[in-house]
Amino acid sequence: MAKMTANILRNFFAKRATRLYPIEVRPPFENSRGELYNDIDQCIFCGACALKCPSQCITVDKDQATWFCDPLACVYCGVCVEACPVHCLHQKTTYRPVCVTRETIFQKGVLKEKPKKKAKVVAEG
Amino acid sequence: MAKMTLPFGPQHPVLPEPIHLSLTVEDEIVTQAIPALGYVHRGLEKLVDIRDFNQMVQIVERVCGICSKIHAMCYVQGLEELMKVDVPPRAKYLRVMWSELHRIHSHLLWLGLFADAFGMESLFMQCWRIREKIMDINEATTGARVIVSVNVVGGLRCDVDDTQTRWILSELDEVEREVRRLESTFVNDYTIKKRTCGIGVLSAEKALELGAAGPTLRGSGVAQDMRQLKYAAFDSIDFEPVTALDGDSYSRMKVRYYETLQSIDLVRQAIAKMPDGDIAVKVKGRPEGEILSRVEQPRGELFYYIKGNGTKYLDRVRIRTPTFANIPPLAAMLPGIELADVPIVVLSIDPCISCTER
Amino acid sequence: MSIETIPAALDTIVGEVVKMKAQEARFLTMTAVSLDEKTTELLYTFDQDLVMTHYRLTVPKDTHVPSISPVYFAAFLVENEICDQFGVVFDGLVLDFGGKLYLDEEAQRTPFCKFAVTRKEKA
Amino acid sequence: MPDTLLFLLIVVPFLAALGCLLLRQEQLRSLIIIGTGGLLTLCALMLMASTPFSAAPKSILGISVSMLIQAADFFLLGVIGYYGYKHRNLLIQGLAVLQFVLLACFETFMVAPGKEYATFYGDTLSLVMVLVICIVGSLICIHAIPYMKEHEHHLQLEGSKQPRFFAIMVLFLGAMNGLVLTNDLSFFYFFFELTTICSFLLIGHDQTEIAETNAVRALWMNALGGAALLVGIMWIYSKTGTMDMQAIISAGPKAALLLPLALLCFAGFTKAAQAPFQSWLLGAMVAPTPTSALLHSSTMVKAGVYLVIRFAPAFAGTFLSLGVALAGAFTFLAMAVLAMGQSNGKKILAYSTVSNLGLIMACAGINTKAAITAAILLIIFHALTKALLFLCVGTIEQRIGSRDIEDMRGLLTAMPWTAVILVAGILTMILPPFGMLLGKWVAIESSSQQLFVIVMLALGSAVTVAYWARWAGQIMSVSSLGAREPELQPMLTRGPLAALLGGAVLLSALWPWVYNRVAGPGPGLANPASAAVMGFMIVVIGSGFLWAVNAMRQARTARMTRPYLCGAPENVEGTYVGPINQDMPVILGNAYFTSLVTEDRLTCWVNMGAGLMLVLMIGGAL
Amino acid sequence: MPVSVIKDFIEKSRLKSPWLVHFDCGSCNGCDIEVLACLTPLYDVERFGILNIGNPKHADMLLVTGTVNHRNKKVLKNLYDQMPHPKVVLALGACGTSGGVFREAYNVVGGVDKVIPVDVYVPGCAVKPEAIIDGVVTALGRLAEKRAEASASAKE
Amino acid sequence: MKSLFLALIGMAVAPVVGGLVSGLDRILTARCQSRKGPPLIQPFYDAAKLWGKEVTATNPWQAFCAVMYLVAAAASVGLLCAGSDLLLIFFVQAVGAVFLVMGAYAVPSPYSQIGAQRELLQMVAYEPLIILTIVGIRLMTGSFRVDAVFALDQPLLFKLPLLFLVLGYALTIKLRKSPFDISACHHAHQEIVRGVYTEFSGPYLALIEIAHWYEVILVLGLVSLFWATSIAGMILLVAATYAAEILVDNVSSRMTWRWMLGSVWLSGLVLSGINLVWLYAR
Ligand code: NFV
Ligand code: SF4
Ligand code: SF4
Ligand code: SF4
Repeated sequence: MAKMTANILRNFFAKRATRLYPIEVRPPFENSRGELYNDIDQCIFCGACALKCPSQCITVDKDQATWFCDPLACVYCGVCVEACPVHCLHQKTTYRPVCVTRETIFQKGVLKEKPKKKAKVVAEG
Repeated sequence: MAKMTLPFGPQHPVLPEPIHLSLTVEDEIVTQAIPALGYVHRGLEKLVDIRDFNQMVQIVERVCGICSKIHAMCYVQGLEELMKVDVPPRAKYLRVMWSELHRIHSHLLWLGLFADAFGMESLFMQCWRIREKIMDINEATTGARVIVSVNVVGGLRCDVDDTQTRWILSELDEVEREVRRLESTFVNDYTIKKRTCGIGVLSAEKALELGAAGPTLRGSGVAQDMRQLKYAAFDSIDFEPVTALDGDSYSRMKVRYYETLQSIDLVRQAIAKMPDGDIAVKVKGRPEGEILSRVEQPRGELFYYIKGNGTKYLDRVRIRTPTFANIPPLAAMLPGIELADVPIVVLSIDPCISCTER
Repeated sequence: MSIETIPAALDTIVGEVVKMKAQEARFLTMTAVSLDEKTTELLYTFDQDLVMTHYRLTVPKDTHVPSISPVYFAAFLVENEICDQFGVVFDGLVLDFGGKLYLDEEAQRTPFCKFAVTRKEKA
Repeated sequence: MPDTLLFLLIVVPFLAALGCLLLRQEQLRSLIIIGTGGLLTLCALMLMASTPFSAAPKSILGISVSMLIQAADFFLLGVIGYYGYKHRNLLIQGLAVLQFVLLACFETFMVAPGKEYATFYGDTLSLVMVLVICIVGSLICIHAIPYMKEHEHHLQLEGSKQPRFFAIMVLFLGAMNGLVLTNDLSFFYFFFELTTICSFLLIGHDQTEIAETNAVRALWMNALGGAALLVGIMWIYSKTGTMDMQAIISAGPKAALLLPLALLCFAGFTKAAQAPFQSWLLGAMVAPTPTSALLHSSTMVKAGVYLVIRFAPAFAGTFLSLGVALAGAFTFLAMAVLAMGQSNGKKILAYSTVSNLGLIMACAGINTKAAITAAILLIIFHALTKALLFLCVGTIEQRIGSRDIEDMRGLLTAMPWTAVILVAGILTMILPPFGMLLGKWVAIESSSQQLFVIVMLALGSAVTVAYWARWAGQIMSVSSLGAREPELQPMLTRGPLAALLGGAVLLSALWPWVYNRVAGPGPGLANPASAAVMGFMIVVIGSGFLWAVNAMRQARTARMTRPYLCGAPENVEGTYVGPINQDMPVILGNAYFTSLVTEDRLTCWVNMGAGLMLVLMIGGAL
Repeated sequence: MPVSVIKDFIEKSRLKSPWLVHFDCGSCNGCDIEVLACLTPLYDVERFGILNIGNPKHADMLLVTGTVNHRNKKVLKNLYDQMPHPKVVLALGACGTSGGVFREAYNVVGGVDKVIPVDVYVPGCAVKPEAIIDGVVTALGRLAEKRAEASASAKE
Repeated sequence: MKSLFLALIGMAVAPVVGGLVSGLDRILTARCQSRKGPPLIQPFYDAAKLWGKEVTATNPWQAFCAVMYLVAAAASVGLLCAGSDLLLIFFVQAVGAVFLVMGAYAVPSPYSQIGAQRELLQMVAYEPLIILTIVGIRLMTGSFRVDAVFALDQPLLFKLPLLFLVLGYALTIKLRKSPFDISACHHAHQEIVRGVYTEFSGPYLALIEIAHWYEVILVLGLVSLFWATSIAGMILLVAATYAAEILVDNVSSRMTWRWMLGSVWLSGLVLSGINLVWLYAR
C-alpha cells in the first residue's frame, strides 16, 4: 500500500495526463489510416478496390462511372488503396466524422476512354 | 441454507464482454457455475467461402482487437508454410516487434482490468495510462491504434525507419520505468494479495489435464510457451518462459506482470537484431493442402488449422484460441469460491470471448 | 501438404484418447472439416512438450460419435461447438448444450456443413 | 377498591378457566374469553388510578388465602411430580420431590406466624406488568379464537381440545397477575410454579412427540428455577425472618442476602429463558402460535425479568448486579447472533425474545434508576410488538403453510394487509421514534459506565437491526404490482393485530408521558427524548412519512420495469434466459452465514459462555 | 426560486451528466477497449460528467459496439427497454453501424439499427477515443434537439 | 427555539455542502489518477438530471424507502446541528440505512438483494464502532449531547485518538470507500453491479444521492467534534480526515465482507477497548 500511496501522490502532484480533447487536438500521425476519398477524376473504374476489399463495401459501376462506398461498413484497412492501379484512392489521416443518419460516399466521374484492365463489377447484395 | 441464482452477464459492468455465467450461490459461496456462450459468435470462420485467402487476413485480425496482430501472424505464417514462401528476415523481426508490443498492450490492459476487478480503480487508471504509450507506438508505426493490420501473406505491409525505432526505444524506456514502479504494488500490496492469493487455485496437473494455455498454465508452474517453437525470429532471440508456482490468481497476475517486462526486453532485442532488407515477397499460387500453425498469444497458445483446395478460397480455417482452452479450467475453478471473487477468478484467465467464439 | 495423422475409428478413438491421457498429453483441440455432403472429418489434436499428435476420424453423416469429454473435461466445449456447426452428435457429453452453444433458433443450423453452403463465385 | 380489583384480576381468570372447561360450547367460550379479556383490561386500567397500594386480603370466598396457597403449592408439586413420572423424567421427579420435602420442612418447622404485612402490593412496576398481561394477553387470547379453530381444522382432530387450551390460557393470565401483584414470597412461589405448569401444558398441547419432549424440557428447566427460588426464599426467610418482599427490598443491599438473591436471579434466568436455558423457549415454538405469543410477550418470560427487576434494589451496586448485567448483555448479543443464522420465522422471534430479555436483564443488572426505567419501558414495548409479530407469523403460517422467512418473500402480494402490519411491527422493533428503540437507547445511555456491557450491547444492537431489517425487507420484495387479491380475515384475527400495532405506535408517540410516568418522580432522571426532541422527530419523520406515502402512490402510475438481470432477456416472469436458451428461475435467498453461525456449534459455545457468566454471577455473590 | 430556473437547470444537467452503459454486442474488443480507454487518464471523459455506470437503469446513453447477432439482439433490446427516458443510442465502429466485415457471416444480423433506433453512428475500426467523445457530444446535441422538439410539440 | 432554528439551517445547507464535498472528492480522486476530473458541481448536475428522468419503478415501495432514507438522513443532520443527543442522531441515521436496505430488498433482483445483505453486514460492522465512539465522547463530556462537546477546553482527539481511528473505519464504510465499498460502490465495476443502488432509478436515485450528501455531512460533523475547540481545528481535522479517506480509497482494493467483519470488529474493538479502558482507568 505504501508504494501505491507514493504512486498516487506522484500522480497528484505531477502534470495531469489528460488531453482536453475537443479543445486540444493532437495532430494525427501522418500515416494514420482514415477516411477514404477517391480522386474521382483519376479513377478508371476498374473495380480492383471493390474486388479486394475485405468488407466488400465498395461498389464500382464502370458503365455509369460511379464509385460508391459505405463508410459505415468500411474497416479502414487500406487494402483498396494498395490495390488501386492508378493510385487515385487515398486515405485521410482522420476517420470519418460521426453522423446521425446513415451516410454513404457516392462519387460520379467520367468514363475513361480505355480502361486498362477489364474489371469485374461486383454488385453488392 | 438459502440458495440464490444469479445471471452473471451477458451485460455486466465487470465483464467487458458478453459472456454469461449462471451462478448458484449459497451464502455467497458459488456452488455451481454454468457458462453460456454465443453472444459474440459471428461465424467468421465460415467467411472463407466468400472471402479469398488474402482478404481473410483482415478478417482474422478482427477475431479480436486485443490480439489482432498475432492472429494475423499465425494465419499468414500457416499460409506461408503451406505455400512455401520464404519471408524476408527483416519481416520476421518486425513481426516479433509488433507482436510483443501487442502483448505489452494486452497485458497492461489486463492488469488494469484485473485491478478494477478487485476494486482498485486508481491502479486501473495507472495501467491504462501507461498503455496509451504503446497505442501511440502502434498508431505511429502502422497507422492504426488497435487493428494494426500489418501482416500480409508473404510479409508485412509497412516498415519502420531508424527515427521510429529510436523513438520506440525511448518510449519503451519510459514504459518500463512506469511499469516497474508498479512492481511492488502488484507483487507485495497487502490488500491485493489478500484478494488474489489462494483464490482460484489450479494445480499444474489440473491445468495440464484441463488444457489450460498461456499465463494460466504458466501460473501453475508449467513452463510452456509457444515462442519456444521459435517461429518468426524467435530462433535468434533469447527467451525464457515466465512462470509462477502457486496456480492461484496471484500467480497468474505475477506471470503477466513479468511478461510485460519481458516483452519490453524482447522488443528491444528484436529492434537490436533487426537486419535491413525487404519486408515482403510476392506470393504466387494458391494454397493447397492442410497446415497447422501455432503462436503464443498474450493469453496463450493460438492454434490455426488451415485447409486449402487450390482455389483462392480456403476450404476451412479453424481457430482454437487460448481463451477457448482456458474456459474449462475456469469452469472447474469457479465452484467453491466466494461471489466477490468471481470477477477475480474469471478475469484471472484473461478471458477474451470474441476470440473464443469468433 | 498434409498433416501426419494417426487414423482412428469410432470404436477405438476413446481408447486412444485414454492412452494419450495416461501419457499426460495435453488435449489441444478438435477440428472438424466437412469433406463432402455425407462425411465430416474430425481431427483430435494433442500436445506433449510442444509436439503435436493428431488422430483423424472420418464420420459419415448422422453417425453418433462417442464423446471424449468424460476423459478430457476440456473437450466438452469443442464438442459442443462441432455439434453446433456440423451437426455431429456426441454421446456422453458431460455438459451438453444441445446444439445451442452458439446458435439460436433464428440462425442457420449446422452452417459449416457442405450441404448448407451456397458458394459464391469461385475463381 | 384495590381489593375488588385484585380479586377480579386474579380470581376471575380462574373462574373463566373453569367456565371454559365446563361450558363446552364454542360461542359461549368465545364470549367468556372476550368478556374476561375486556374485564381484565378494564380492571387493569382502573388499577392505574389507585397505585401504589397494598392490601392484605385474608380470605377468598371464605377460605383463608394463605391456607389455600399452601395447599395449592403441594398440589402443584404433586402435579409436577406426576408429569415427571408420566414422562419418565428422573430429573423432574427428583426436583419435585426435593421441593416437596423442602416446602414441607419450611411450612412445618420454619415459618412462624410473624407480624402482619400486606400480602399484595402494587407499584409502577407491577402496574405495568398487570397492564401488559391483561391487555396484550387478552388480545392474544382473542386472536386465538379463530386461530385455534383453524388450527384444529387443519389437524383434523376428532374431539376438540380447545376448552382445555383456552382454560389454561386464561388461567395463565390470572397466575401472572397474581405473580406480579403479590408481596408475599410464598404466594410468589405458588404463582411462579403455576406459570411453569401452565406453560408446560400449553407447550405440550398438540401432544405430538416433539411437543411432549419440548414440554418436558421446559418443565425441568423451570422446575430447576423453582427449586432455586424455593431455596432462595427459605434462605432469605432464615436470614430476615420475613416473607414480606417490600421489607426485604427496601432494606437495601445486604451481603448476607446476596447468595439467596443470586438464587432468585437464577430462577429468573431460567424463567426468562436466558442463556444457557434458552432451549426451552425455542422448543416452545412447537405449540400453537398463540401459546408462543403468550409465553414470549406478556407472560412467562416476563415473570423471570419481573423477578429480577423486583429484587434489583436489594442487590444494587454489588457484584451480583454486575454479574446479572454481564449475563444479560451476553445473552443479548449471543442470541442476536444466533438469530442471524435462522430462516425459521418463529425461531427468529424466539431468539429475539431471549435476546431482548437479555437486554432487560442487563438493565436490571446495571441497576440505576434510569436503567430500571429502561427495563420497564422495554417490557412494555417488547410485549406489544412481540405479541404482534407472533400473531402475524401465526396468521401467515396458516395461510401459506410455512413459517420460513424465505417463503415470506413477496408476501406483499399474497397477504398485503398482514404483510404491511408485520413490516410495521418489525420497524417498531428497531427504529426510532418507536418505543423499543427508545428503550434501548435509555439502556445504552445508562450502561455507559460499564465497558463490557456496553460493548456487548453495541454489538448486539447492530446485529439485531440486521436480522430484523432482512426479514422486513424481503417481505416487501415483489417484482410487479400484479393482481393483489384483497385479504379476507375474521375480525377477531385482524382486530388484535391492529390494536397491538396501534398500541405500540400510540405509546411511542406518547413517549415523554410514558417515560415520566414509568420513571416516576425523582431527581436526576432527565428524559433523553424530551417532548421537544420527540416533537421534532415526529414532525420531520412524520411529514417524511406522508411524503413517502405520496411518492409511493405516484410510483404506482410509473412505468414498471423488470429487475436488472444483466440484460438477460426474460420470457417468463421471474426467470431469465440462461444457458441453452432455457428459462432459468431467479431464486433469491438470504445469506445465513452457515460458515460462521452454525446453530449447533455456536449454541454449544454460547451455553458454555453463559454458564460461565452464571457461575460468575452466583459466585460473585459469595 | 422560480420553477423555470430549476427546470432550466435540469435541462442543462441532462447535457452535463450523461451516464453511459456500454454493451458489447459481439464486438471484436477493438472498439470495447477504446470505449474503456476513454475513461482513462489520457481522455478522461469524466470531464464531461460521463460515468460508465454499467447499469441500464441508471444510464442515459447506450454505447453499442459490435455486430448484432441472433443471441445478443434480445439482450440489446432488453437493455434498451430498461433505460429510462430520455435516452440516446450510439452505434460504435463499423460493426455497430453496419456489421462491418462480418455483415455476411451466418450469425450476424447487422448493425445496431436493425434492433433499436440509433441516434449517432460513429464510424471506425476500431473507433478512436476521440471519435467516441465526438459521438457523445453529437448525441447530447441530438438529445437537446429532441427535448426541444418534444416541448415544442407539447406546447402546440 | 434556537436549536430548532439551527436544525432547520443545517438541513437546508447540508446538501449543498455535501454535494460540493462529493464534487471535490471526485476531482481529487481524478487528480490522484492523473486525470482532470469533472467540474466541482458535477454532483448537482447528476442529481438534477436524475430528478428529471423518467420515473420507472419495479415496486412502488422503493419510492417510499428512498424518501424515508432521505428524510432520516436529513433529520439526523438536523439533530446534529441542533446539538442533540449523539446516540439519538445515530439511531435516526440508522432509520435511513434500514430504509435503504429495505428499498434494495424490495426488488427481486439478485444484485440488489445481495447488496442489501451486504449493506446489513456493513451496518453490523460499523454501528458498534460508532456507538463505542459515542460512549467515549460521553466519558469525556459526561453527557451524550453534542453541545456538551463544545464545552470542553481541550480537543477530544487528545484523549480519544484510538477511538478516532475507529471512527475512521466506520466512516470509510459509511462513505462507501475502498476497502469497504462492499455493498455498493460509486462506480459499477463490481460483481454486484451497484449493489443496493442497482434497482433505484431516475428521481429515486436522485433522492438517494442527496441523502448520501447528508450522510457525508453527518459523518464529517462527527469528525469535527473531535476538535471542537476551534473552528480552524475543526476544518483542518475534517479536511485531513477526508483527504486520508480519499487516499485510502485509492490505494486499497475492495475487500470481502468476511474480511471486513473480522478485521473491523477485531481491530475496532481492540482499539476502542484500549482507549475506553484508559479513560475508565483515569
Ligand atoms: N490473446 C488472445 Fe485472444 C486470441 N487468440 C484470446 O483468447 O484475445 Ni482477444
Ligand atoms: S481501384 Fe482505383 S481506379 Fe480502380 S475503381 Fe477503384 S478507385 Fe478506381
Ligand atoms: S479501407 Fe478496407 S474496408 Fe475500407 S473500403 Fe478500403 S478495403 Fe474496404
Ligand atoms: S468495428 Fe472493428 S474494431 Fe470495432 S468491433 Fe468491429 S471489427 Fe472490431
